[in-house]
Amino acid sequence: MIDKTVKNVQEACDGIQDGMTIMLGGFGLCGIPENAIAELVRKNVKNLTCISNNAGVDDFGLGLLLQKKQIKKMIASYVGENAEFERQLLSGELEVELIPQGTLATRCMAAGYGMPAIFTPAGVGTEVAEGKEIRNFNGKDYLLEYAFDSDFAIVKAWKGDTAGNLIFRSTARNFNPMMAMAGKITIAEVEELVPAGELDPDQIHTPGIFVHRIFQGEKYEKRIEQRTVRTKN
Amino acid sequence: MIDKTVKNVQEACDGIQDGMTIMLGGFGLCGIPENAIAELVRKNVKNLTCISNNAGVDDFGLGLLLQKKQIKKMIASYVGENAEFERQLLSGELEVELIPQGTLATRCMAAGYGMPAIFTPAGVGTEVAEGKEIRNFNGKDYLLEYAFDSDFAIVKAWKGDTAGNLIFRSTARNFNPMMAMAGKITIAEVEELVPAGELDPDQIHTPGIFVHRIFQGEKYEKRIEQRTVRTKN
Amino acid sequence: MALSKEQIAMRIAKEIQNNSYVNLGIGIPTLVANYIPENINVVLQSENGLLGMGPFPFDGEEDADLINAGKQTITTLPGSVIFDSATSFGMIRAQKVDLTILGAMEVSENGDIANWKIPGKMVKGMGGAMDLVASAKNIIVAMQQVNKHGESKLLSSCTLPLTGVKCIKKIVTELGVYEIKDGAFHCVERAPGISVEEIKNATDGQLIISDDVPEMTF
Amino acid sequence: MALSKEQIAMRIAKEIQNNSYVNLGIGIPTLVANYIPENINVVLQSENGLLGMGPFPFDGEEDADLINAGKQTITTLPGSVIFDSATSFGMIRAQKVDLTILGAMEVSENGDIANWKIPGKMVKGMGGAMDLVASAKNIIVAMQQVNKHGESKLLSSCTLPLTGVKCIKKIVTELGVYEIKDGAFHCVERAPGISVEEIKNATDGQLIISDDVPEMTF
Repeated sequence: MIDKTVKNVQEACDGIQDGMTIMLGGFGLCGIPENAIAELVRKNVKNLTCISNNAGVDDFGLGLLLQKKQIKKMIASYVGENAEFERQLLSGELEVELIPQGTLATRCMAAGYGMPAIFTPAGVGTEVAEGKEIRNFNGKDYLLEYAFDSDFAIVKAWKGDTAGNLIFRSTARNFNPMMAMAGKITIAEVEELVPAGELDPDQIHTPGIFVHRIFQGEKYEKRIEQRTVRTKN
Repeated sequence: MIDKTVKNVQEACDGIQDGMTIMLGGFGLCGIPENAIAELVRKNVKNLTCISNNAGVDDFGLGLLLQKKQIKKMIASYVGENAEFERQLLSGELEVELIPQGTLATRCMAAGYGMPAIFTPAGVGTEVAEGKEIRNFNGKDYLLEYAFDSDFAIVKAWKGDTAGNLIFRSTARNFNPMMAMAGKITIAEVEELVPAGELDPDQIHTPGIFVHRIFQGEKYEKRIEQRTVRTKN
Repeated sequence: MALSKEQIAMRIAKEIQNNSYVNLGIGIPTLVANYIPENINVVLQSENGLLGMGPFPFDGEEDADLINAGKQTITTLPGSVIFDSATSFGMIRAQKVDLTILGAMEVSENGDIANWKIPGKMVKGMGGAMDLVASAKNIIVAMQQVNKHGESKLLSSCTLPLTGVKCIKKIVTELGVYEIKDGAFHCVERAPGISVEEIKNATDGQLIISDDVPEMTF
Repeated sequence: MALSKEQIAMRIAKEIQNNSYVNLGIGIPTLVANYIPENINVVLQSENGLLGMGPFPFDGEEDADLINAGKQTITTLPGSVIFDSATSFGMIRAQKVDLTILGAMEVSENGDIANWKIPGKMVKGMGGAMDLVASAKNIIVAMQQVNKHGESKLLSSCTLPLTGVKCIKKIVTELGVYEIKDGAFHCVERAPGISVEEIKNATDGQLIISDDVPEMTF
């Protein structure tokens, strides 16, 4: 097997530079690459274009990069819950491209599957369709949407092995598998890194061929955005 | 959960009629729905269009349907190893459409993902491209290929639960997950059917929403097409 | 009297078929889950990647890795399955989800819906709403029929940026139940105590209503 | 002397880079696996859905569920991973596989390849070959340079139905090693004891060869 391990988050993020386009896995604060985000803050790379479903909250997730004004453009489907984001957007410091969530997921998937474009009905007849090619199949209109082109994809998995194979846990899976497939260089951080051979080949979500660098994160805060509970009666 | 179990293979195959288009999972004889194929033979439905990567061997797999001349048209990527197939083809009794294996897989996937068509470079400049739309993206030509439209998809999994969730074993996975997603009605036969809740939600390959009928096969012969071994020294 | 949000949810719950897969949006739609009859088998889809959404966890048992599309901590049920977001929207596009229930700011008489953007206000994004409305076989909208300025939100055409076109088939508001067909809102039920006149006053688009439209029952 | 099939495989094995993912076709390419140096990390991809193909199983340990693209019983290795066929061809199309080695009936001087169909004969199908040649970053063809009638299979243009166009970069035959560029076969090595004259006679398409082309070493 090919050993994809790097010794730490610094080595994992080597080569990420100002002005690059980076995909980051996660849905809300669930399944986000916490350690790599912290390293991007430390490196202070600027003018990033970030492709991620959400933009974090003020003091966590991508919000940390926003605080330091490292993000030039955000490509996301939902960006609420973030006052600093709103301030930068309204002041014109930050550019935002909002795209439907399924389109976001599928444009990542297209990149990973070597498909230059896909067709989706999402957004037909809305401002999302402006300037886009529309095509009718079997009586229904679809938009032509292009595969994402990103310099790095940064994903977070639960377990990974030294060959780069990844397993996700629960809904922390979300966008991570597609982004892992889509990066020119894919960085995976995992809660537990095990030797190749410890994971069941049938139970791996992301084949290691898609992962270029893997490391075990130092710690995971796993902040909860909406703590909703019921009480035992 | 919605209970997808049917009591036997007869009930599972109910409604399959002459002239229908049926997808069948498997690669060679690996991961084929043995029990459903036997039932199709017993029902003696005719003039079927079968979408499957291969056409079985003379006395097993889809070869059993060929023996009884139940297949009108075969859509496959590789159809060797079958003398009766060759005879019917040369005599004009059987129609064959050969398509690249990745195109076959991806046209199934497109159907399952609600995408009417996909782009692939496979077959550009060859007779596979004849009559097809060619489109250039970033300097490379791609063919537009349409999602498959099938009446039934019949797949074989290792384990399944009553909610229709499926887990495949080893390379018997192959085309089964995409076909499971692609069928208007999807029939899954499994080696072991367990109650909903016994499978780990993180380790299911095919979500039950795609599966309409599930049953435990009576027996599995699992014939090996090319037995290759080495000897212990 | 106009329905409360809970009553709107309760009325919508009656629309849910046995053995169906349902996607519930944020807001009133989320409340619908509380009123699904016990004898009805419903599997809730959460578009971030879960089929078989269970209730909120017990206090202290929250799992940060297990949330719904509203980012709330939730639980799974026996038979639940997790998948990635591409598969999730794949099943939505392929119409495997039987019913989508979502909120709206405006709906037009031809079934257009606007629910994601108010020009001049901070835009949070469409999330999965555009994918859902573009593909769902059956969509029910849960909404207030009249805004806080007393203006109808059932319009001849939407004034806000659209989320989807010609996709809404049924609406349940605080005043009534409407089916959309042939370019009109067909009022099929009125809220208890609400008059035909009140409904007419609260509907801006083409309305079809008979004087003896039945009162809804719960 | 012309190379044996084993020697062709042996020579191709030298082309394999450390830490690479390789797809081996049926025939001579399959033999390449036997000659990969021990100090080289290579992961073999089998397009039916496996990365990390291991050797044949020991007698009695065959698993009908574990086969390669040639339908042979095989084994996995530590770090192996199984996936479905769509993912498999996804990684092929996305050029994650570094090298593809496959057989051919004909190759043309501009890199076209024909290896799936002989008109008038039973056609078995292209399997995954068209997908592989259309997408692979790097393709090496293993083939006999001359057919049984003594005719060259390195042609100015293919006579058989094509598998892919302008995709082949390197060919290893029983007579030599050829790089394809600028519309010609550039002979970069000759088999031990094979003369430049013999290579010229066995090449139909445009050939670039120097009189002192080196003999290959193993």
